[in-house]
Parts: sequence; structure tokens; C-alpha cells
Amino acid sequence: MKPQLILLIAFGGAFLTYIFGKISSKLRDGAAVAISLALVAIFACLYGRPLQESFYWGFLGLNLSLRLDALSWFFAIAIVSLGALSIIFSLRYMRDRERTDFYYSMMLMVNAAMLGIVLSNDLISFYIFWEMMSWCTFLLISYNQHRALDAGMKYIIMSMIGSVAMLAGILSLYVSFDTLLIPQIASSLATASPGYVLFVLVIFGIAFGIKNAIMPLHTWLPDSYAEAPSPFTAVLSGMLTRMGVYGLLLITYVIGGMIGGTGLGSNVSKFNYVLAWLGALTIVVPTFIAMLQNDAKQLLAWHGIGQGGYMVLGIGFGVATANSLALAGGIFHTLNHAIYIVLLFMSVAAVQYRTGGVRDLNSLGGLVARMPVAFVGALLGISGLIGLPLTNGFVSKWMIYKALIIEGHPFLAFAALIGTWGTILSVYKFLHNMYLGQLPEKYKHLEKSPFSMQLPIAVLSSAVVLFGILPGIPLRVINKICTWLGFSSLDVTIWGFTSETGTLNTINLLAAIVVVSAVVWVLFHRAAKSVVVAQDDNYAAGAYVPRDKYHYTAGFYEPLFTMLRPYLRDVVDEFYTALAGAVRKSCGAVRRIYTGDVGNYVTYIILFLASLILVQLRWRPW
Amino acid sequence: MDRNQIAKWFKEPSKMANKYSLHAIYFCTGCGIIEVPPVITARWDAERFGVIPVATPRQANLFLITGYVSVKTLKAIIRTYEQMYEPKYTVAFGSCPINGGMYWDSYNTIKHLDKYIPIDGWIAGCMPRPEAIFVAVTHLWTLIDKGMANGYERYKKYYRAYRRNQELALGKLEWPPLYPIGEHTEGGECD
Amino acid sequence: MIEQLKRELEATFKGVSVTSEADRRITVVVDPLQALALLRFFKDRGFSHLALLSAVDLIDKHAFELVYVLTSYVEDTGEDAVPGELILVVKSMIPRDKPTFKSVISIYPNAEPYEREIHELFGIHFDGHPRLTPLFLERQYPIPPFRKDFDTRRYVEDVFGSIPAIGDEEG
Amino acid sequence: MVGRILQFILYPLVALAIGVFFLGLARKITARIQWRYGPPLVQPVIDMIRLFYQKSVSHGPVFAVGLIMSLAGSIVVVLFLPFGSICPLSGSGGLLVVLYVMLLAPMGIALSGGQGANPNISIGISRKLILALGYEVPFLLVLLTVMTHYNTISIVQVVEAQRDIGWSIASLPLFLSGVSYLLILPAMLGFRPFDVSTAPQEISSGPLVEYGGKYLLMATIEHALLLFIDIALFVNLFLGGAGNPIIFFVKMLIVFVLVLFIHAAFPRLRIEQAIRYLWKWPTALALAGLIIVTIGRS
Repeated sequence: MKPQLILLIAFGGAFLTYIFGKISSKLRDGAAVAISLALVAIFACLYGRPLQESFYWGFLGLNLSLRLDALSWFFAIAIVSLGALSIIFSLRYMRDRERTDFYYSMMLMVNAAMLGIVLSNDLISFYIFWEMMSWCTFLLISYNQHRALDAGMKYIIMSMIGSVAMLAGILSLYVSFDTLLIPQIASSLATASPGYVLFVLVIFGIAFGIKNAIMPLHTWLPDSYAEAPSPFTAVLSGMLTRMGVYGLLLITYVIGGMIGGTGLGSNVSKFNYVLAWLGALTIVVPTFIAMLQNDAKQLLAWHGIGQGGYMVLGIGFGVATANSLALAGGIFHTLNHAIYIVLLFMSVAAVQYRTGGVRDLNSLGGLVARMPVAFVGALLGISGLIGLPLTNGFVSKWMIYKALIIEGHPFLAFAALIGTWGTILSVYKFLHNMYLGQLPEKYKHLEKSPFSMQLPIAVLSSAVVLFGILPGIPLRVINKICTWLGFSSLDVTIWGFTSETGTLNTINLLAAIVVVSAVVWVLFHRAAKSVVVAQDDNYAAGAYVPRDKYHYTAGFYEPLFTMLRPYLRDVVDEFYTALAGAVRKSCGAVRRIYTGDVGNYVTYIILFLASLILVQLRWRPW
Repeated sequence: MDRNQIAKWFKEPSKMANKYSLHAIYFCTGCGIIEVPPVITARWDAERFGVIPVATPRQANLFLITGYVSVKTLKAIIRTYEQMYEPKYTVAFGSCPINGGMYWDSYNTIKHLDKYIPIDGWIAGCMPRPEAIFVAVTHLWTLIDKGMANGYERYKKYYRAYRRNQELALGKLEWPPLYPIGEHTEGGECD
Repeated sequence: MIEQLKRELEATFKGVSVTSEADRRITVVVDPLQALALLRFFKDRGFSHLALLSAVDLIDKHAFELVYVLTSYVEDTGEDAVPGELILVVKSMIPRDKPTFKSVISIYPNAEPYEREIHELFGIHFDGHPRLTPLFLERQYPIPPFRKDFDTRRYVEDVFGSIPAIGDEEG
Repeated sequence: MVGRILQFILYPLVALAIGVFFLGLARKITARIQWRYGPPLVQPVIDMIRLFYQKSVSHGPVFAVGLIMSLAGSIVVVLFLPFGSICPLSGSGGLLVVLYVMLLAPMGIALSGGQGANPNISIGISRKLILALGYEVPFLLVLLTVMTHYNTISIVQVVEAQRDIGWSIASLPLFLSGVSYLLILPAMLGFRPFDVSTAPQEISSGPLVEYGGKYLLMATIEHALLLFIDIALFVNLFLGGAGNPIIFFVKMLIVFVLVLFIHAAFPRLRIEQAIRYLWKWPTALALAGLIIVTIGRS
């Protein structure tokens, strides 16, 4: 099974679904699901065997090659499985929408492009697939027309800036080492001057920073998450934005030679410290901005940025101090975040599907009675996001904190911990306003979410709990990635870590919690019976308040907002919009030069030639 | 605590616990509310008897009705009483809830509160003094001991009659009945 | 002060009797037709505060007497008057069998709850009142309760007395 | 092995007994300060027995599951804390795990209250979470100071380290964080100056509005355990956490009575005032302690 055959299947599948769509929608849905499940099967059985494929296409005299190793397998299996789940989810979600053929083929195309990135072994194919991914995302984000168009525009402008920066980096690498195969670059970079290495780091860092929405470069994310169709937002937030993390890991591999050989070059570790601090900043500020949002998807989008900060903090700090626990924590958090953010977006989409697109938190409420499965998914999703014990978020956060504290960086750890508390407040508001509280009259007869939506939610909820209780399963693969990147391997066991400065044992934790809750449940059950009452049989100081007379969840954290609101304006976004406005104004001024009559153009040319001659006479630059 | 007290604790803990931990909710009806603050504060400390004021009927098992009951207040009293859950006791202060007191011929007050919600203890007097309230609490203990403080069982047994009386006094009630009563059958016992 | 007011009133309204039983208190009795004009007259004089609107059931004269109590905040009710000290009481009688009167909300807006209360308790209808709905009472009464011919004892007997005690009627 | 199982069973019961004793003591001492006799010391036990037999109202499955989760979370945290020489779960998680398991309690009550669908509950929960955010800032700084100072994340090792170099509240940087911890202790325990989330007068006891018999029983048990947890954590981290449980209990008693006096004497703050206070003095002290520790370490 050669890698380019896999890519062929993926891209071919995308076109096939488009053609089938022309024939019949049922055939197209079946084909889309079949292809995505086939990809999952392929990667599942490719677990242990690294594949090396050197030449698959002569392109301008450069040989493009693909490879599959521990790092790319880890990301690939995540991409295909989340892709398959979101395709299954969107079967019912997109049923009565228009342009569904375009939608399905684009979804498969985006998955294929991401696979391409992860499998590519040289920078040109990496760049091609990167561009393809960006453009497919742009087309999918602007699927709902009107407001989604400018969200897509904002996205594509920023990611184009990133890819242009990457292109410049690739060209400079090609010019200095005249090879584009990543392993060869890694070896030749070891001998390069530290200044050049720092330049490569910064250039690629900007490209991957924009994609991973690190703090100053994050402004495209909230609008594009909110406006994209929900199943695609799940994929976008789950894996697509984490291609930036894959890129960062790639850089650590490329400069891997530096770590093994001369130890960490001072400026390389300095760059990664800056990255770690940016990650810490990205954890704190967006999480508190998330509290202000009244739109469910905006709130989750801001958390997407915040959690991205954990990954960057883990990886940046791990590389800066050659600490494999932090690096493993960062990688593991990427997987965990992918799982529970997709789960949360799917539960929001399920509610949207039933309530006709409503996602304003102040007008929903009490849906736990009507949509229990979506509620359980949301509950497990937010406990993963917070990092409650027995969920996967907890283990990866624990790894990052332990590394930070033992290495003696309490302020970074403090930023991360405060991020957790900010998450708790804003995420409880999300759950409370959407599922708990009073059920409004108009949703009294809301039916449950359809089975095709409940299946992905159930699968992902069990994944959240499974990786929380048995973190050893993914950690074994991550351990292989760390050793491949040149870091020391961790003594990982099935249930956590043993070390003298503090251990983690999730099995004992699970046993303790299960036994104790059983005891508490027995005590609870033996006490006097309780009567289940209707929602309006509520204490209201003796008065009877009928159902829809008041709704109390508006302005959930009002006292805190009045204090924090001046500090939480999105200054970066305002700066960018001001910049864009200034550019538009100046371009307007320049446009006046083209008056349209030929005489002016001739005078411009003569003036230009005169100035050239003058310069030549005066300073003789040539 | 003498010997048989402890034995009684083990024989019927729920009765003893109900006696010595009466969480009271008092509805500020009529003039009696002036008596409650001195009762629960420093001078006549009700907490010695285990009686503490609580905020909501859900947490309470003692309902103090302090003073005359106007027709409008009766609606709130019934609502509060129905939001409390077994075992619950009610004590009415003063002569107005007994038979109307000095408002016996007023068109706007409820004469015999017992017709609308079951009352376990009455305290006579046109606003009883705090000592009278403590006597009432101790009497309530003996009632609970003998099992005679069964207002809530009476309410459940004759709920249809109580509901009919309430609707005679107040017209149609907005909230559904507490216990299932068939709309068609008239008077008599409910299961 | 009172003579000067009496002269002005007799000049503008006919059949008006102005008396002053106590110091700083003037009672003006007027027939219902001119009552509104009189209130408007006093309002322009600076009596801008309608302290109270109440009714008296004179059952032997078969009439209701509406009593408007006015005071003023401004100086110019007379050369030595202190704000608010001079209390003016306007009375007018309306027949008991046709208890209707014009609402004074156009002159004194704060009369709205007073008129609702009097409507509820005396049964006097104020036409021109935006919403004459019940204010205090929970139940409907055959005769408005404050009227003298409303026998409260008999009402209490046959309304509350008729409600059977719990448990005894089942034997 | 039998000893360990016994520890697992007896330790939470001992913790509950101490917590309930503290509740009784609180009511007795507050009464004495207000010139009245106050209930017998065992009054909380009587209340709990009565609540056990009282019928109650439920608003749905989450109403009960949330409360069970919060009580289970508190009991599991108790298992992680060393009490004198006993510490059942010391081997499987340090201070970080305790910090995260302590999240279960407020989240559980917030979840179960959420389904109660009552405006008072919603206001109570939002105040509770805001107050929690308020005292978490200094609390996290304090924990980080202790962890960096002893370069470990396991409480047992912190206690052992203090055995030979004396109480950590004596050393300069940790004195600042110890004082900061004491300043935020009333907020963590929900005592008077900061009991904005369960204010009986303003929002008729906040999240507890719809709790009847057994629900109120679970809430009181959870509050009693919360008393034990926060004070035991303070004693372990700052007062050396004694060898045998008796001395440990005496230290806890002293700290509790200190906080109780503040509880009995102070009126309730508004939520904004509480946050402004919590983010001013305790945070400044904790930050100073952390800076001194990091400078000392690097």
C-alpha cells in the first residue's frame, strides 16, 4: 500500500462523490461515507509499518516524495476518523440544504489535502497540499453566503499571508541547500549558521502561527468558525487548525539535528521560549473573551484559540528545555482537543438542526429534557475542555503543568491554570444557557436528535472518557514520536506516569471515584423518596409564576463583565481592521494617478527616465 | 438526655430528629411577624430548641402563620404549604386564624384557617409573646411524639375537600392540584 | 383670605357654599355639574396636589358625597399662606341610585388608583377612567362592601359560614 | 493490606465527623458571640437525620447526578490529603490532581442547580463561580509557590520536607503565601464576609433553593467535607501536618476558630467588592511570595 495510492483514493473519492451527486443524492451519501470509512480502515492497518516512497512525479526537475512515519500516522488517523464522523454527522444535517454535492466533495477534498500535508516528505508537495487545504476551507467557510463571505475573505487573506511567508522560506531553503527533501534539509541545517536557522524558524513560525491562531494572528478564527456550516466547523476546529501544530512539530524535526548535535542553539531555544510565552498569552486572553460571547459557536471558537495556546505552550516549552514530558503533553493535547471540540460543535449543530438554526445562548434553555444524548455529549465535551479528572483533557494538561513546575517556570503554569478557571466559567455558561434552566414554550415538543447525529456524539464521548482513564493507548504512539524527534522517551504505563517528583495513576482515580459514587448513590437511594415536579412548580415566594413569564439566563456573569469588559476588547482585531482601512484609503489615493488620458502616461515615463539619469549622474550606483 | 431518650433515638430516629430540628419558614402575614425576630435573636433564642428560620419552603418542615389571613394572602399560604414536603407541621399564631379574632365579621379575611390548610398547633392571644411560642414548640414536640401532629396526612386524605374549600374562597386556582383528584367526583375521600 | 376667596367663588360659580370651620381649612360644597370646573379653578390657583379622594355613603339622603382634599405647594394662595398649610376640601353630592361621576384624571392624574378603589368599594362608576379593574379585593361581591346597605355579618355568615369544616361532613 | 482498606473506609468517615463537628462548633460559637445560648453541639447531626427522613422535590435526573458527582468529588479529594500519617491515595496523584478533583464539587452543584430552573439558583451559581474565579487567582499562586519551593507536586513530600526544616510558614516567602491563603480561606469555605452565593436574605440561599430532604443532606455533607479539605490542605502545606492525627486536629481547630471569628463578626460583601478585595491584597502577597521563590530558585 503505497502512500500515493492512498492519496489517489482520497482525491479520487472527492471527484467521484461529485459525479455520483449528479446521479442521486443517496448514492452520493453512501459513496462519501464508504470512502471516508475505507480511509480509516487503511490507516488503522498501517499502524506499525513506516512507508517510504521517493519519487512519484517529476515536477520541474524536483522529485516529490511521500512518507508515513509515527508523527504522520498519528495525525493521519485523527484526520480520517474525525473526517468520517463529521461526514456521517452531516448526512442528516445537510439533507435539505442546496449545493450538497459541492459540500460533500469539498469535505472529502479538505480531508484529502490534509492527508497530503501529513504524508508529504518534501516541501513542494507540502506547500501544494497546504494551498489546496486553504482554498477548500475558504470555499466551505463561505458556503452560507452573506455574512460567511467576509468571514471567508478574512480567513483566506490571513492564510495567504502565511503561505506566502512559507513559500519565501521554501525558496530560501532551496537556494541555500538546493534540495527540498525534508530529511536532507534537516541534516544540512545542522551545519547552517544559527542566524539562518532562526530566520527559517521565524518564517515557518509565522505560517504555522496563523494557521494555529496563536494570539496576535488569531483574528480570523472566531468569525470563520461561527459562519461555516457546523459539521465543517467541527473538522475545521478539530484537525484543520491543528495542521499548524503539525508544522511546528515538523520544524522541531527539521532542526532536530541541532538538538542532538550541538545541543540547543541559544537562539533556537530563545525562539521556542517566545513561542511558549505566546502560547501562555493565547491561553488566558481568549478564554476570558469567550465568557463575553452570547453566541454558542463564537464561544467555542474562542476556546479553540485558547486550547491552541496549550499545545503551543507544551511544544514550545518542550523544545526550549528539551523536556519530552511537555512535548508529549502538547501533542497529546492536540488529539484530546480535536476529540472534545468536535464533540461540542456536533452537539451545538444537533441543537441548531432541531431549533432551526438558533444558536443565541440567551434564547435557548432546558433542552436536557428534550435532547438527552446531545446533553451528555456536551457535558463530556466541556468536562474534557476543562480537564476534569477521568477525561482526556486532564491527562494532557497534567503533563504540561508538571513539566512547567518541575522545570521551575511557575508563571507559565499560572497562566495555564487561570486559563482553566476561565474555561470553567465560560463553558458552564454555555451548558447552562443551552441545556439547563427553563425550557421555553416553543421548544416544548422538540424531538430528539436523529440517530445519524447521535452515533458520532456517542463515539466521541466514549473516546473522551476512554483516553482519560487509559491514557497509555495514545501515549505509546506519542512516545514513539518523541523518540523519533530526538527527545528522551517517557516511562509511560497504561494508566499514567510514575516518577519520584509526583505520579499520576488514573486507574486508582477511576476506582476511587466509582466506588465512592456508588456508596453515595446507595446512601442517596435509601433516603426518603423524592417527587419529580413540573418545571413551573418552583419556589417564587408564594406566587405562582407561569412558564414563559420570565427568562433569567441573560447576562450570566454581569458583575464580572462590568469589571473586566474594558480590558477584554479585541484590540488585535481592531488594529487589523484599521490597517485594512488605511490600506484601502491609500490605494484609493494611488488610483487617481490613472486619469485615463494618454498624455499623462507619457509625461510620467519621461519624468521617470529623467530621474533615473539624474541618479546615475549623481551617485553612479551602476 | 436521660437513658430512655437515647433508647428512643434508636427506636424511631425520624420522629426524634423531627422533634429537635424544626426548620421554620414563617410567612409575614398579619401583625404576628413582629413576634418572630425577638424569638430567633439574642433575647429568646429559638435555636436552643433547634428552630432556625430558613429561606424556602423546600428546606422547611415547620410553617409559622403569624396573624390574620386576608383572602389574597391565603393564595400565597396555600402555595407555600403545598411546596413543603412531608413530614411538615403548621403553627398558627394568635386568635385571628382560629376563628377570625377581631376581624370575625370582616368581608376580606379568612375566618377558620383550618378549613383551607391543616393546622397542627394554635397559639391563642392577640399576638402571643415569645414564651407562648416556645410553649407551642414544646407542645408540638409532645404532639409529634404521640403522632398526633399529622396535619399533612389529613391534607392528603381529605385533599379533595380542602381543594374545594380553597376554590370556594379564592375562585379557580392557577396551579394544578397537589394530589391527583378526579375533576368529576364531588367531595369525599381521595385515594 | 377666606372672604376674598368666597367673593371670587360666588362671582364665578352659583350655588357654592364656602365655610371655614377651623383655622387654615376651607370646605367648599358644590353641585356635581360644576365640580370639575371648580377643581380646574383651584388647580390654576396653585392647589396642584390632590391629597385624597374619598366617598361617604349618606344612605338616609340617598346620596354619595365625593370628597376631594387639595393642598398647594406654591406661595400665591394668599399673602401670608405658608406652602401646603392651607387645606381645601371640595364636596359634591351625587344621587345614590345613579352613582356615576366624571373622572378627574385629566386635572389630577394621581386620582387614577383612588377612583379604582372607590369604584371597587362603593360601586361609583367614573366615566373617562382608562381601566376600572379591581384593585384590592380577590373575590366578587354582590353589593360593593363599603356601602351601608351591605350587611357584612350576613355576608360572612353565608359565604365563609357555608364552607364546611374538613372531616366533619364525612362523619 | 487490611490496614490500607481500613484507611480507605475510616478516613472519609473521620473527615466527615470532623467537618460536622466544625459545623456544630460554628453555630455554637456564632450564637455565643451574639449573646445567645445556641443549639447543642450535635445539632447538625440531628438536622442531617431529619433531612434523611424528609421527602423532597426533584427536577430531573441531572438534579441528582450533579449532586452525587459533587459529593463523590469531595470524598475523593479527602482521600488524597494526608491526615497525620494516614494518606490512602498518596501514591497516585499529587497537588495537581487534588486541584483538578476539587473542581468536581462546584461543577457538580452548578450542574444540579442548573436543572432546578429557578432564577435564584441561577444567580447563586453565577455568583459562586465568579467568587471561585476570585479566590482561585491567589490560591493558584500560593500552590505554585509551595510547589516550586519544594520542587515537587506531591503533598506527602511537602509534609516530609517540613518535618526537618520546620513549618514552611516560618520561612519568609512561604509566610507571605500562608497569610494570603488565610485571607482567602473565608471565601473558599463560603463564610460570612463572602457567602454571597448562598445569601438567605438576598437570593433565598442561592443554589440550595430547590434542595429538600436528601438533597439538602448531601449539600450539608459536601459543605462539611469542604471545611475539612480546605483547612487540612492549609495545615499540610503551611503548618507542617503533624505526625499523629490528634496534633493535626488541634492545628485544624485553631485555624477554623480563627476564620470563625471573622465569620461571626462581619456583614456580607457585595460580589464586586469581594472580587476587588480578593484580587488586591491576597493576590499581591501571593505574587510577592512567588517572585521571591522563583528568584531564590534560579
